[in-house]
Parts: sequence; C-alpha cells; structure tokens
Amino acid sequence: MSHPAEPTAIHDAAHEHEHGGTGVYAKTLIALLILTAITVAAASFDFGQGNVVIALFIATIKASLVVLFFMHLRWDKPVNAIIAMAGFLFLGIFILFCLLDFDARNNYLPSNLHAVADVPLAPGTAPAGEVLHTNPAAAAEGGEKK
Amino acid sequence: MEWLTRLMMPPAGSEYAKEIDFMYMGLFWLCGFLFLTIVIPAFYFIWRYRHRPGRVTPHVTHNTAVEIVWTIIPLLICVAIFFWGLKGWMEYAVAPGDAMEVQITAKKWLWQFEYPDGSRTINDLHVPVNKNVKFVMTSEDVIHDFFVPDMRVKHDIIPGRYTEVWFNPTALGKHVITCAEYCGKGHSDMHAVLTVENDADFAKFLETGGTEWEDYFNGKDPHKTPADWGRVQYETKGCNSCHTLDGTKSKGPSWKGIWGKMETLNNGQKVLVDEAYVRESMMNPSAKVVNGFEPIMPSFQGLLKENQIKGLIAFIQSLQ
Amino acid sequence: MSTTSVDLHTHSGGHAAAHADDPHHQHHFTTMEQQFDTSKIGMWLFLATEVLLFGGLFVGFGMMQARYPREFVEAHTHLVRWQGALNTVVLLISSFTMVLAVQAAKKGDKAKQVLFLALTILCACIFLVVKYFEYSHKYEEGWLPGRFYSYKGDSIPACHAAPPGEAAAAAPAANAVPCTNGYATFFSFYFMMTGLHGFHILAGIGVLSWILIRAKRGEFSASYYTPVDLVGLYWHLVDLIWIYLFPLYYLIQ
Amino acid sequence: MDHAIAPATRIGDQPRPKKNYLNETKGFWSWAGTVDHKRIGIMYLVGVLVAFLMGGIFALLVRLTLLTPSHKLFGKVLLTAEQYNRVFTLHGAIMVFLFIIPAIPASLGNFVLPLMLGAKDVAFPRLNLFSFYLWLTGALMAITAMVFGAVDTGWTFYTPYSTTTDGPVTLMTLAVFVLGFSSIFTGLNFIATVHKLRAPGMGWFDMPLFIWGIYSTAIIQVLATPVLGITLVLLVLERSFGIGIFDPRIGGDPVLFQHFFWFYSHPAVYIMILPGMAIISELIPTFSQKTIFGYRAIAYSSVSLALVSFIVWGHHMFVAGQSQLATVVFSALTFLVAIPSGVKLYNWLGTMYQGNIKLDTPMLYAISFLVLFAIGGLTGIFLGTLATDVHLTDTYFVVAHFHFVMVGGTVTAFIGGLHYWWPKMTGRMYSEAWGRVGCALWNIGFNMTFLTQFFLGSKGMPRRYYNYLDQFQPLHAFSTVGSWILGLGLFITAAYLLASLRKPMDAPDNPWNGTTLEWKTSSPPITHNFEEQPVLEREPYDYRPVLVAK
Repeated sequence: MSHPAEPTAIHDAAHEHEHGGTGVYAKTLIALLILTAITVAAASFDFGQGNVVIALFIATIKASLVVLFFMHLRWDKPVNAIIAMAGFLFLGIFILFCLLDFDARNNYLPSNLHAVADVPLAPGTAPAGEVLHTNPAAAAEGGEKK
Repeated sequence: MEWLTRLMMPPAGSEYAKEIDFMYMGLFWLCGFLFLTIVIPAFYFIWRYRHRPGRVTPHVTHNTAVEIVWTIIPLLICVAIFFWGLKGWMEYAVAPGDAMEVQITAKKWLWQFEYPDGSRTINDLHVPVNKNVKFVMTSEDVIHDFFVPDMRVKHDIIPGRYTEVWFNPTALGKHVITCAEYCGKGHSDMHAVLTVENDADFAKFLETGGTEWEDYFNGKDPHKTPADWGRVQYETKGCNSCHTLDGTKSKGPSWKGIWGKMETLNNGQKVLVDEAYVRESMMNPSAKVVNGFEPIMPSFQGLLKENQIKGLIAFIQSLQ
Repeated sequence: MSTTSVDLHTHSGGHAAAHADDPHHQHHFTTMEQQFDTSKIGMWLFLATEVLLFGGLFVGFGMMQARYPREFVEAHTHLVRWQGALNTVVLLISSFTMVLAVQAAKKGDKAKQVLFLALTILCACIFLVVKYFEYSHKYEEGWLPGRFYSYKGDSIPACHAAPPGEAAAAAPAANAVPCTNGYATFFSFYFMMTGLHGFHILAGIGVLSWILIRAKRGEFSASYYTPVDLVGLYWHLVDLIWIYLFPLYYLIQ
Repeated sequence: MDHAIAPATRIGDQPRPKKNYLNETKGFWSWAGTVDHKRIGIMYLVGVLVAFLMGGIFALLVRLTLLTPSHKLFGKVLLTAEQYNRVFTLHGAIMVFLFIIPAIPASLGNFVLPLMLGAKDVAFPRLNLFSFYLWLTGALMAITAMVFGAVDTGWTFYTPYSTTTDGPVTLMTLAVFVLGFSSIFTGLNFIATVHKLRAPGMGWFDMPLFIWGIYSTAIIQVLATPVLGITLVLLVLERSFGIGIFDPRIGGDPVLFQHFFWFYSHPAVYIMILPGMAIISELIPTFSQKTIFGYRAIAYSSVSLALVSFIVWGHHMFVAGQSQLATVVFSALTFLVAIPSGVKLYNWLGTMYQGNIKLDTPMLYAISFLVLFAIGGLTGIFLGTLATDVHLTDTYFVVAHFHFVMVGGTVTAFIGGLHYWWPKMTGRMYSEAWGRVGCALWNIGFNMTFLTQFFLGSKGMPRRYYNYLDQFQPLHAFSTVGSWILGLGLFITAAYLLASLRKPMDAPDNPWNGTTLEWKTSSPPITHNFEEQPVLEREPYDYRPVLVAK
C-alpha cells in the first residue's frame, strides 16, 4: 500500500449501506422467529438426550444469525470476527476440559450423607454452635420428615 | 550417587518410593544438563563478546535450522518425560485389588483411622509391612491432604466425596503423615504417625492398641513409666488439641494440678477429680462437664485401650 | 520496511484534515475512521469478556446438571414455557428495532432513529415485566436459590435415596430429611443467570435512554454514529445470551 | 531493502525541551484527572511499588516467623498460627493481585507501549484512567479488609474453607473482583491500541518484541479474567446465601471451584511472566548492540504461550481429586509450555552470540533473569511430570518453583525494565555503581532464600506450615537470612533510584543506544510524546551501521 486509499468515514458509511438493509434485517427476524417456533415445538417431543442437542443446535443457528446480520459481522472487519470467535473458542475450551473431569468422576458420597455421619470425632473442630452438614431446607422446616 | 538422593529426598519407605527417587534424580541430572546448556553459553558470551568500543555486530536475524533443532529436541525430551511420569503415576493411581482397606476420616485437625476389624485410632496409623494398603478417605469439614513423604504419596481429602491412595510399605519403623492442603489454624500440627510393623506386631496392635505400651509398664527403664505412656497418649490421641499442661485454658480444662481438685460442674455440682471421674470423662464426657466449658468432647469409648487409660490417669496424676 | 514510502494501511487516508473540525475527533487518532474502528474493536473485546463472564455460569450450570441430572430435570418443569417463549420473541423483535435504529443513525435519519430506539426500550421493559411475573411466582412457591429454597412439593425424595452404588460404603440407615440439594442449586443458577441477564437488560435500558436523548439532540450523523453502533452491539449480545438461556431453562424438561 | 536513509538509531541528543509530560501542568488534579498514558503509568508504578513494599514486609514477616520452630524472637512469639495464616495470605494476595499482575503491563507497559508504537496515547485514554481508579478501589478494599482482621484463606480462596472461615472474606473477594476488571480494561485497551495505533510503516512484525509480549498478555487478561470475576461472585454468593455450588454441605462441589479458579489463575501466571519475557527481549538486543535472533520465533512463542496457558490449568489439581483422565491430559498438555519457553531462552542466547555486550544494570538483571528463570522453568518439569508431582506438589518445592518464575523471572525483569526506562520516565540517570550492588544482593539473597526451599520441599516440608519439624530448622534459618539480604538489596535499589530524583534532569534521550521508538523522543517525553509523528523506517533492533545517504 504505497499510495493512500481514499476512504473516509462518510464514504465508508455509505459503503456499508450496500450491506444489510431493512429487507435483510426483516428476513433475519422472520428466520429467528421461525427457529424459535421450531425449537419450542421440538421440545414437546421426547428425544432423550437428543432434546438438549437439538435445542442447543437451533440456539447456535439463531445466535449465528444475530451475530452475522444484526451485529454486522458478515460485513465487518475480520479482526472483530476473530475476537468474537476467540470468546466462544475459549468458552469451548473451558467447557470441554471441565466435562473431561466431570464425566469421569463418580465417587460422590450420597448427598447429605454427613447429615447423620455417626463418626464420633474429636473436639472443638467445628465452630461452636454450628451443626455441620445439616440440610438448610430441613432446618427451615424444623426437621419435618418427608 | 546414593548420598545425593538421600540429601534431597526423605528415606524411601517403599519400592515405589525408590522408583520415584530414581525418577527424581533422573530429572535432576537432565534438568541440570539443560541448565548448563543455557548458563555456560550465557556466561561465555558475556566474557567473549564483552563490550569493546567500535565492535560491529553481525546482522543475523535468524537461522531456521538451529531454531528447529532447539524446538524439536526439547519437544522430544518432554514427550519422553511425560510417558516416564505417566508410567510411575499409573502405579500410584491404581490400587491393587487385594489391598487391605483402611478408612481415613480427616477433620480439623486430626486423623481418624478405621481398620477392617472396626478398631479405630486417632493420629496413629499402623500397617503391616510388605502388604498393599489402600486408604479410602473422606473429610468432615474442609479439604485436607494425606501426605506420607516417606512413601512419596499424597492425595487430597475432599468433603462429600471419597478419594483413594495406596502404598506397599517395606521399611519397618515410624514415618510421618502430614496434612498437605491448607486447612486453617491447626494445619501445620495435623500430623499422624505411621508405624510399619511385621504381621505379628500388627495383629497384636489390633488386639491391644499396640505393643509399645508394654515397655512402659514393666518397670525396666526409669524413663518409661506409666505416666510417660500417658504423655504419649496425650500427644497422639488428640488430647493436646484441647487440654494444656501449663495451666492455660483451652477448649477443655488444663490438666495441670487438676488431680485431686474439687471441680465445679456446669450444673453447679462439685466433683472430685479422681480415677473414677477421669475414667468417666473419657468414656462419657458429656456426663459431667466442668463449668465454663462446652460439651464438645467426643467419647473415647473403644478408642482407648485399658493400658492407655491407665497411662493417662498416671500422667494426669503426675502433673501436680 | 526501510523505504521512505510510508505504509499507511493502519491509517488509510491520512485525511486528518478532513475531520479536524469534527468535535468528536480525539487527538490521538489520525482519522475518524481509525477512531471508529478502534472503538469497534474495543466493543467486541468487551463483548468477548461478557461471553466468558456468562460462560462461567453456563459451565457451572452444565457441571451441576451432570451432578444432579434427576433433580435438575424435575426442577426445570417449574418454569413456565410460554413466558420464556414470549420473552424470546420480545427480545428478538427488540434486536430488530435496534438494528433499524443503527441503520437510521447511519443515514442520519433522526426521526426514525428516535422511533426505533424508543421501540427497543419498550421491548426491554416488556421483557422485564414478564420477568417480574416469573420471579414473583417463584418467590411465592419458594423456588428460591440455595438456602432460601423452601418448596415443599411431594416430588422431592428423602436424602437416603441417593444415587445407587454410592451409598454402599457408609450410607446411614434411616435418614428422611428431604434432599433439596440439587433443586436448590438449580434455582441458584436460574436466578443468577437470568438475574445477571436481567441486570444487563436494565443496563441496556440505561444506555439506550442515554443514546435516545443524544439522538433527539441530533448529535449523530452519517459521519459520527459510533455510540449508537456500539450500544447496538451490546444489545444484540444481550439478546444472544437469552437465545441460549431460553432452551437451556425453559425447553429441557 | 536499501539503507540510504537517515539514521533511525543513532540519534544525537536534541536540546531538551522545556516542557515535558511531568511539568506541563501542575497540581493534584492535573494528575488525578489525567488521561495521559505516561502519567497513568507513573501513578500505577507508584501504586504497585507501594503494594510491593507491603507484600514484601509480609514476606519478611513470614520468613522471620519461620526462623526457629518456636517462632520466638527475643523471647517473644512473633506471630501465632492464626496471625501467620493471615500474613501469608496477605503476602500472596497482595503480591499476586496488587503487584505482579499489574506491575509490568499497567505501569511500564502503560508508559512505554504507546511510545514504542509511535502513538500519542492508548486507544481509550479515559478507560485507562478508569482502570487505574478501579485498581485503586480494589487496593483500598483490600486494605480495608486487612484492617478488619484480614482473611486466612490463602490467596487461592479454596472452598469450602473460604466459605466457612471467619473474617472479611467477602470484602477481600470483592476487592479481587474489582482488581480483575481493572486488569480486563487495561488488556482491552492495549489490544485495541496495538491493532489501530501503530506508527505509519509499522507492520505487525516491525513491532518491538515488548509489544508482542504485552499483546499476548492482554489476550489472557481479556479472555481469562472474566471467569475469575464470575468465580468470585459465586464464592461471595455461596458464602452469603449458600447457593450450593462449591460447598459440599449444601450439595456443592469444591473441586469445581478449583477448576473455575485455575481456569483464570493458571493463565494469570502468564499474565505475570509474559511481560517479564517481553522486557528481556528488549534488554538483550539493546545491551548486546545486536539485532534480535529469531524475531518471529520469539513473537510467536509469546502468543502460543498465551494460548497454551488456557489448556493446562488442571496441573494444579493432579492430587486434588479431578478425574484421572483429566490428570493425564493436563499433564501431557503441560509439557507444551516448555517448548516456547525454551525457544525464547535459546533465542536470547543466540542474540548475545557475537554481540557487543555491555553490562549495565538493566543487562545485569536480564542475565539474572536468564539464570533464575531457567531454574524456575526447569523445576517446572519435575512438577509437570505426574509421578514426581505427587510427591512434590503442595510442598516448598512448589513454593520455590513459582517464586523462581514469578520473582526470579517477572520481578527481576520488572526491576531490569525499571532501570532501563528510568531515564526515559524521570529524565534522570541513577547511580550505576549502586545499581550493580543492588543487583548482586538481589541475586545472592534470592538464591539463598529460594534454592533452599527446593530441598525443604523434596524432603517433605508441606507449604503453608506454621510449625515444622526440627530437622528442617537449618534450611529454614538459611532461607530467612537470605530474605534479609534480598530485602537489603531492594532497599538499596529503592534508595538510589529515589536519590536520583533529587538531581537535575541529566539523562540523554537515548542512553543505551536503543533502536525502538521510545528513544526517539526526549527524556522525559513531551506530553504528546513526539514532536512529529514518527515513521518507522527500519525494523527494530537494527544495529547495522547506517550507510551514507545516496
């Protein structure tokens, strides 16, 4: 680029008018509404685990439409697209590695086991007056049995 | 090179520990070598190319071949080390099926061990030598960590979950168990003693709570009296986390000068501190609580063998 | 790069003079275009941080769902699907009006800009009204986060009915405390995520109103509409997050 | 490439302009309300140095307490266990959140980055000032928490300890939350600045390597810190309302907290070390008077370190109860970190080769960095290796390792960079002789303090211990004595740097014969940085003699 380009903000704004436009936005909105209807409809059938996948898949399509058209990323400078993708990419990493841990872990004590743990342990270790491992809701109900 | 290993690592209490030591020393020499590949050139260049006015430096921007070499070689070394470490770790991570199982409950700030036969100890772990022992651990309050330096194993103990660790001790004698995950005020005092003993001694231990007590009751050694045995119990059974020996008030009454004293209870009654009261206080602590103290002491019923109770009574008696 | 001819690709133009008079031009930028692009990068970076901020909650939700699958699915049924769907439609429409407002700003069409911004704010308010009814219903029923959870429905099992296989070791024999752990956690996440989202809606109403006032004053023109554009991006992100919240909470039952 | 141009590197000292950024305006509000990146940088510098002083005092107190097993000094117990726990928590939290994370990017980076780019300011000057006030707010909140008894959670805030212990945990957590946003906005600002405000002629690969380092850091700041924010919010809610996420008593999962925490805090380690490496990449070519060897390799290694830092966090949790699958995967990925770090070290050596090495104080610190960081990095191998990590984690070995990286690495580089840009920032030269003394004491003291701790750790001394076995006493005592020498070195450094401020301005514009754009302006720079928009004509670190113009 040895000779300076000509664009100015005005020029550039005019340039951007070639993209988008009320028609495109209206079509996007209609697509989004239709997809919403589809996802609600799909939820009333039982596909087992498939429901989650379908719901999130449709949500991702909708999100992409919003990002590409409403947020103009389709016509925007690549750097902004990279930043947006980086955000989702690192969120993906976060989810992926956490699931890697969680899915392979199954050694929980049954919930609230400790509410009645009968290990007579020594002293002075819990703050006075605090009963460890009781269920807060149960406490609220005055220990009402279900 | 054994001396160097001993300089850096604690005594090895198992075959696994020796493997870890070998790996540690291997990494030590490898990293030492890599360190020299950085430091020797650095100091040589500093001397060889020291500042001279007017010296013109060459304009070398890069050298792809050299750069590839010093990227690839470390990469290969790293891959090798990873697999080496993985091999050792698999041994640590997977307990053999035939292992004896000891339950550990950690709590601020003591350890409770429960053996397959139901007998329990506090801060005092006995295991038979050359046997696989697996520990199934959980915590009562916050995260703790079961660390046995001599066995080179450690694992966090998490409330609400079980975690496991195992070893196969080969070195007879005593080893330290410490808590390695920060857990508050008493974190650094959360020790237990691991005693590795032969099968006969271990069987005896399960019966009577150990063999050591005999030395204190046969009168042979003037430094080993029943009161000294009591002091050992005081230090290992968790008494010292609430009772002091110097008269200062802790969570429980101090033992200094308590023997033979008339204590006022929280219901206003008075009681003479004698053998019967002390015995009752260990077995059924909430029956007669000294005024000004919370009824927080747990029962030591089944936790203390007869010889230990006798020792403790003698010890309290001696604190006049 | 040692030529005297200057690489100007970061400064396309060098037309500083052309905008020297623009009151919005900041001194450290050479051109208005450079200034606009920079603002946009800044906004996108901010949106990326928002994605990760919400993302943390999504991860936490997913992890806890994996831990309490049964409780979570059951708790889901307490959410009213049509309310979620209605709010989805409202937000989608508000995104549409927002993008039209940006377009109007770009064209310098003040009347339309004000109209569409007002419509966007209206949609946001409708969203909050629906949320208000949702929240107050949850409050009445006691479907509240964590230790405030007090719903006494019959479906909640006692605690000893723990997931099979785990209780073997030390499960207590008789313990009939209702086990609300997973349920309470579900509503913790429900209120945190929709609450944080609602907070973003509130903040959105704030900035939209500010933009509306400035638009009324005629501050924006074809050569300067950066704030409208940036607020638009923010608003779409709020919409986008709801697009994920909706199926995750209202549809998986 | 023809070189028939005016010299870019050998700038003669221009007559010093009367007005510069320091004296252009005066008074409190001219600083408190400034949007000048240089003044904000100076304010940050003062702030982080005060934090460093506080954290340092706490560190000395920790070491002094550990001098003897009885913790007694002149017959009096120095700190009780509870006080000790609070002091080491304060040391960690202050050093990490108030000092090291903002130290290089927000102070030196703020000052130098726009100058190096040939820009008049950062992209968003007002946001920059806002970041500073967020930092200040966070700092004041942390100090308030300190006054109200301080927290004893450790800087890691592990649940369920942190949700059950006494003390102003909520306030401290919110302080860190606010500091996190300060960090996010700084990073955001720098990314936008690097993208859009480079001088004419400066392509991506014409940027000084310092910029690459800061840019990589900024990526982490922007992408990781929000997760810290949400983690701390969850922690506060758990503590205040029992929402049942982290506390197992109410159905939570404490290991989940560790995942959340380390998703930020592992990358945060690179927020700390990358700017340190960035400074070294400036110092070595400048004081070798030779072009950098492997520019692109160093630039790429910065970015790849930033990216890899996001996928290795689980190596903090090998024994913490995460799944075995996760442990193995995280260990394998952890070794990826070694490669770019090694590449940088060898490239710096390649730069020194055949150079013209001048051992001024900044270069002494750069060489210290090479040695100390090499030790810190290589001992990381022991910890990344699964089998040895099991024994070494949560012991003093880890303590020594991360002090070698963060103090031996980052803080050494920070002090080196401070000396390097001191003439530019203040217009004054400091005493070179005292500089050498300070650097020598720094090295002696540091190694005495922390090399010892490797031995303590491998011998089985767990970290965060108030009481320790008698057998460790000699090593602890040695380490404590080392900390005094370290402290003395820093005291001397502070003294001669402050003393230099009393002199009239005497620094030349380019005292080290540097090639990057910040040396093209006066020392100290004028308010708008450059008299004329600088245009990059040669790549950075070009030390070839300038040819005669055609």
